[in-house]
Amino acid sequence: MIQLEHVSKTYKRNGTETIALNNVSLQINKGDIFGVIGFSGAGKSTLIRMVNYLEKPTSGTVLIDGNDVSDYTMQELRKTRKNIGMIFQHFNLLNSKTIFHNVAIPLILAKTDKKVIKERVMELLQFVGLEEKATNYPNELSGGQKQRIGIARALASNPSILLCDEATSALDPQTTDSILQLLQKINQAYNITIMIITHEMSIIQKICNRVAVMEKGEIIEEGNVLEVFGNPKHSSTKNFVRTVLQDEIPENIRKKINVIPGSRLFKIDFNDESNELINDMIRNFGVTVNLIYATMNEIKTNTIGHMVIQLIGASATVNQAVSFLSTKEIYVKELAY
Amino acid sequence: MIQLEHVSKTYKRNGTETIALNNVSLQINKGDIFGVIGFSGAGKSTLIRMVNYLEKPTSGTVLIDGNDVSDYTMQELRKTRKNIGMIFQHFNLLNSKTIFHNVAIPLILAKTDKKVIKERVMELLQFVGLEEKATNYPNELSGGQKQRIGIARALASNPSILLCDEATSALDPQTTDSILQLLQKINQAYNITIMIITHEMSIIQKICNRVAVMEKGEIIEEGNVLEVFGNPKHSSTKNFVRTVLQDEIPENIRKKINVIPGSRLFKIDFNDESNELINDMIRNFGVTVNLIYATMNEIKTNTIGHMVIQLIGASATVNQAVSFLSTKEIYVKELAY
Amino acid sequence: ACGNKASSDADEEKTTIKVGTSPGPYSELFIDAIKPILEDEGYTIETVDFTELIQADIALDEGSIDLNVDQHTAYYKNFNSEKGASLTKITPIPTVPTGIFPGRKESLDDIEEGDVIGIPKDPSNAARAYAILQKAGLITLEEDIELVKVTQNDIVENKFNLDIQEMDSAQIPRALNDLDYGVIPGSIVYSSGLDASTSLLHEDILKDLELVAVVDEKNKETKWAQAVKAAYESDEFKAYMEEHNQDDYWFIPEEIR
Amino acid sequence: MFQTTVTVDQFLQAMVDTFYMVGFSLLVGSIIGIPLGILLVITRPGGIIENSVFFKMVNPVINMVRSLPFIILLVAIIPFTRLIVQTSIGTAAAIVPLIIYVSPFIARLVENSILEVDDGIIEAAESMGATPMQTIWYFLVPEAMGSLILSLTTATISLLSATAMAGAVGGGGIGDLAISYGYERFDSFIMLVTVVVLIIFVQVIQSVGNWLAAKVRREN
Amino acid sequence: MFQTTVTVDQFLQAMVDTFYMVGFSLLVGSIIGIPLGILLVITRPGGIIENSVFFKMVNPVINMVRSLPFIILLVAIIPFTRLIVQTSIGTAAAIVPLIIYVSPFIARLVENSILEVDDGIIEAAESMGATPMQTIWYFLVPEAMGSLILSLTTATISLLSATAMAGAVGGGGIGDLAISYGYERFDSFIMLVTVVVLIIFVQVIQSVGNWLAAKVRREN
Ligand SMILES: Nc1ncnc2c1ncn2[C@@H]1O[C@H](COP(=O)(O)OP(=O)(O)OP(=O)(O)O)[C@@H](O)[C@H]1O
Ligand SMILES: Nc1ncnc2c1ncn2[C@@H]1O[C@H](COP(=O)(O)OP(=O)(O)OP(=O)(O)O)[C@@H](O)[C@H]1O
Ligand SMILES: [Mg+2]
Ligand SMILES: [Mg+2]
Repeated sequence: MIQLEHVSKTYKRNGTETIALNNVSLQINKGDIFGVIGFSGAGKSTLIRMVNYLEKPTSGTVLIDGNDVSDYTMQELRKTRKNIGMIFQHFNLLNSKTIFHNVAIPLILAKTDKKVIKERVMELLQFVGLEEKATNYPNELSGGQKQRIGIARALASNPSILLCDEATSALDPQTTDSILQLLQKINQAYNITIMIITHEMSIIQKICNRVAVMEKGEIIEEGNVLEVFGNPKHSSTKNFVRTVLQDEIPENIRKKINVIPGSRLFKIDFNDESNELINDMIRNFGVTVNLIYATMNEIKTNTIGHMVIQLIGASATVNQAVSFLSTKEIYVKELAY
Repeated sequence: MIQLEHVSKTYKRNGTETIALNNVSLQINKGDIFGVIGFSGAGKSTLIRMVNYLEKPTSGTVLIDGNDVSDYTMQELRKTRKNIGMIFQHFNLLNSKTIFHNVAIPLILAKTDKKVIKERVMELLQFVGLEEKATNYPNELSGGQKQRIGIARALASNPSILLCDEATSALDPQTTDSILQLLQKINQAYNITIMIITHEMSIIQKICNRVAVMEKGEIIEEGNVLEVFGNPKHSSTKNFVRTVLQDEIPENIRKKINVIPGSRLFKIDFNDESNELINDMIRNFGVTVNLIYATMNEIKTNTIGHMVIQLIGASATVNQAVSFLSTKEIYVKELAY
Repeated sequence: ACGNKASSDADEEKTTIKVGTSPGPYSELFIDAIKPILEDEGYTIETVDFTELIQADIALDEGSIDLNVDQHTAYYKNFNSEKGASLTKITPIPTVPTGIFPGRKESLDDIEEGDVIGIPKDPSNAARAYAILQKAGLITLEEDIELVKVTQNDIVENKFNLDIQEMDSAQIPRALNDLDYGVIPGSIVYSSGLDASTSLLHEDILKDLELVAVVDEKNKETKWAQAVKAAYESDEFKAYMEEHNQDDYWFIPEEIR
Repeated sequence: MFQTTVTVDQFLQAMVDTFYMVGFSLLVGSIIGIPLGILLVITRPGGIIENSVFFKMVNPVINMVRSLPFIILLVAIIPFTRLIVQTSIGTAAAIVPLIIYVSPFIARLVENSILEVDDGIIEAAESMGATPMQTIWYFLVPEAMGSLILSLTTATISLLSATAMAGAVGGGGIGDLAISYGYERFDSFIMLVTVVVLIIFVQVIQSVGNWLAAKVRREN
Repeated sequence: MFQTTVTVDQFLQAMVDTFYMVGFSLLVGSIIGIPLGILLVITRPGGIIENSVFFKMVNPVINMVRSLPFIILLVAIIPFTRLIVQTSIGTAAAIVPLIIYVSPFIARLVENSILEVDDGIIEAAESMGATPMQTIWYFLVPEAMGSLILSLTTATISLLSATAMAGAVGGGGIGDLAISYGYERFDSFIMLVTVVVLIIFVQVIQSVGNWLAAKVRREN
């Protein structure tokens, strides 16, 4: 379990201060896949570096499994860190060493048997699809390949906490998916805690169970992924949700809507419960329903989405249809053309 | 205009060869926003580095505005490069210099007047939202902030060609959007040619007019964005399209479908033309239409999408409805449950 | 021998004498005893410090300095022949003899096969050292050898198979603990504060190894050069030596006695 | 103990001479050595203005000069020294060999510092169409600055130590005082004083160097 | 021209002495200097085992040793030399001051090389819970290797040049031959031969250093 309590971090230089973290409190439970999302410069990297104490908080407390990290001796801190894998935003690979060696290094540090190292490293390289690069050096790899080596290295020593600082930002979606699946697999198999920093909603959506949204050094929203994204409160959160869930009608679709006099436009929830809505309205109220726009998305194992429909008919029938929608306990909002 | 003709690039070390580019031919016209997409390690960075000749092709020709770059003297090459802005995948900022100086450097090299530099740099920093970091140094910036500095630097000297190697990979979607809008604006205002490497389909979708899909050092598909993504031929291309256009019914939606005996499942195009389809089928054929899944997306100014509907009714009526769809010249495909 | 700045017509008027000085008693003697005499006669004495005798001779040859009082005849003659210079002596001057000093061994009678003996490595002092070793009957040098050119290779017989260590002369007093004997030039004996009377054997100063005041050939007859010569021969200087040489530390050549 | 034959004037003169020799040779040595070191980097195989003729000519010359014991160097170049400063003795004459001694030394240290600059920076310069001079001035030198300062510090201290040998040509200076009075005349008092002064000098040089380097690296 | 008073045996002995002095002092000097340089980096303010007591103690000592002209150093440590090698004369006695001369020099060069290692690498080491020893051995040293090799090359050449002064205590060697026969006894033939030999030595040392550094940097 990872707990941050009132953690702040301020950088000072020449008298000017940058507040990178401002009184952040957070709890990540064992086995969580915890996502942190936020705009560039929000303080995500700073936050994750608090966890393995690469950066000391200016104030506040970091607790790992209930122990205050600032009380640790260097030796205890090292022991704790051996249990925390980290994938760096900028990879931080050893340019002087082969890919094999780069992945092996946490095992070498732990004085693992050579044969075991070899097996483990080759297995990891296979996972990230780079076994044929084992004898190459980092500067002979593409950006995404380097990142994958960073991932393999962080996993090498089977850590019980994994910190990922934009671990897939340089990867194509397919490779990203396979990495995410791998993370999910080890999360389930070994109950390891994973903290993922990203600005890709799709990653949160795919594997995180909990999420924190950061802005200007603060956590502005936090909780269960579905809760936070199903019902975003802050405009930043909404902006992120919008990236996977086109919240508004795309501009050029809106332009092409056939504005029929007397017709009305509604935005309604679109989920497993609403499959039959259109059919029912047409059937029951004799109203004409045009489907203008629809989108649907999975967040973890839940589906959220919405659609925009145009109701055409006598004003009374349309009203009836709308009040029918209301009884369905789904979200309905009338839109202007 | 940029032309690559039969360009190959092979890296040799200790006798082993890595073919990073394999006989690639490509033409990018003036004013194009040309996207290059492909898996990690496909050869995208290598390709873009051919254009400003940071890397010499092992064989083949690179032509800029019709001139073979290999015929250039160093001086001519430098002159050409001054006209080509480049955003590096790994930023390559000067750690010893302030942010201001980093952005100013192309102007300093061009011996621009100090006052002009100051104005231009502050304008660019404002564009990328980092004017308050002008006196900071690169190692005091977050990953995304560094990337934005790289972008500002590449734009500083108003180049007529802009090469972007994953220029927004470290940025959140909102910042990415504002950068893309900026690129689009300067593309339109100055008719500059932009080459964008990315593995985010959404970027291609938002601003590119042409696209090349790379795989294993080769261009496997190339052309107008709508053509390539509207009708992807290679499986890699399809995979990329799938990332923005959930092509198949998400697993958990599929699981929850209420399998009504006798009902049939169809996947159909969903675009501006199909707004009234559901309504028409229900009205005209008395069939029940449940909307199971729908997604819609913009590619540049066009909309493509699809929906999955469940048709319930007597087998004859369902058949009638299906044949009605066929007359609409839209794509229809029956799905198994 | 080119690029001579001192123009000859000015020589007659020359009242400033530039002396190249080196560590050791000869320059000090000049400054303590000769300089006041010359100054009384209206000369101004300027000194330039050298740690390397060769450099002082080079400077003398090129005319950067006028006078040197830190070498013997054999040395400057060798310099002349090697460098094509034309240095010449104007007068012999008091000389401190080299001696064999006790190291781990108290007496030359204790000498044994393989004993280690330290001698100066610079040729000017090495010449004296080989001469004194020959005088002590420890080695035999080739006959007719030009003393200043003697090296280890000119030893035809080394009776006790002595291990002769050539080293910095200033290093020898400091290394006596690790040497059985040390051959130490008078100048170093003087500087290091060794008691000269503890010497086991004094050199017989050969004519060619007497220290001399040296100038460029063409200046030999100038007024100032003659003034220097006269100063060394003066009664005033004799009186000075009388006073300062009570323990016979200095060997005073016949010419100026 | 406190008796010495060295006068206060002599001592002050030695200080002045040392400052003069170190300062001047460092200045000229840097003017020669820094560009030379940079040239070694950029003309080497794979460098930005690869020039194997230059590289293969200059590299051995530097080695040659570096290989000569200082006193031999000093003698070997006397004709050259005289050509430059009209004399082969005195402080001025000592400066010529000191420069020749320190320049290639600086060149080697600079070469090592510049070689550590990240390839990406050089690529950035290339991509902007920077001329070789601009690449050096706006990219390589600033990025290597911290290391360059420490290299120059090291060179300055070696130079100070080498000025002690300047006494051979009557160059004077504190180091020479230490050798010709402290060592050769067994004057322990002046030995002590000069050594203390030298230690202070070096301490100051190194501290200034460290401070500047840390400042450039923004560690303080 | 070709006549000389130096015998072939003497010459060969000088070669052997030089090899012995350079080799041994380099070996021991590296054993002392490399760890010292690394310690200077890791104990400095902000270093991985920040230790201002150690840093503030050792830094001035290094400066102190670096400030002494070689001959003074040699004299100053005679008691120590005798303690170590039982004698104050001969090649063995020369090695002690050579080691003391070169160790802090190596330490400074190593310090400069190690300081150039990217902070990100040190962070990676920290994040893996590497001990300070592991950080040095598995991260800092390999990443700085190219630069370290060039630094040691520079130190070796300075050392070779310093052995010329070993003659002061009867240390012998090629450099001493050059000085005491070539220079002091005007033996131009031996001067030429020794200088050529020294140049070849330096050339070989530098070439091997460059080659190794390039190999480590994978430039060849
Ligand atoms: N210097 C080099 N030596 C050997 N192989 C190299 C070198 N540079 C690149 N490669 C190889 O060439 C291939 C293409 O690399 P490139 O950097 O162009 O990929 P990319 O498409 O940009 O990938 P990414 O999206 O991960 O950045 C990769 O397999 C890479 O390992
Ligand atoms: N060493 C430093 N000195 C001064 N300011 C710093 C330093 N490191 C980070 N900052 C500032 O702290 C803020 C948070 O940085 P951080 O790296 O945590 O952002 P981030 O959320 O990871 O952003 P990104 O998504 O762009 O990587 C930024 O405004 C950054 O400029
Ligand atoms: Mg970050
Ligand atoms: Mg790439």
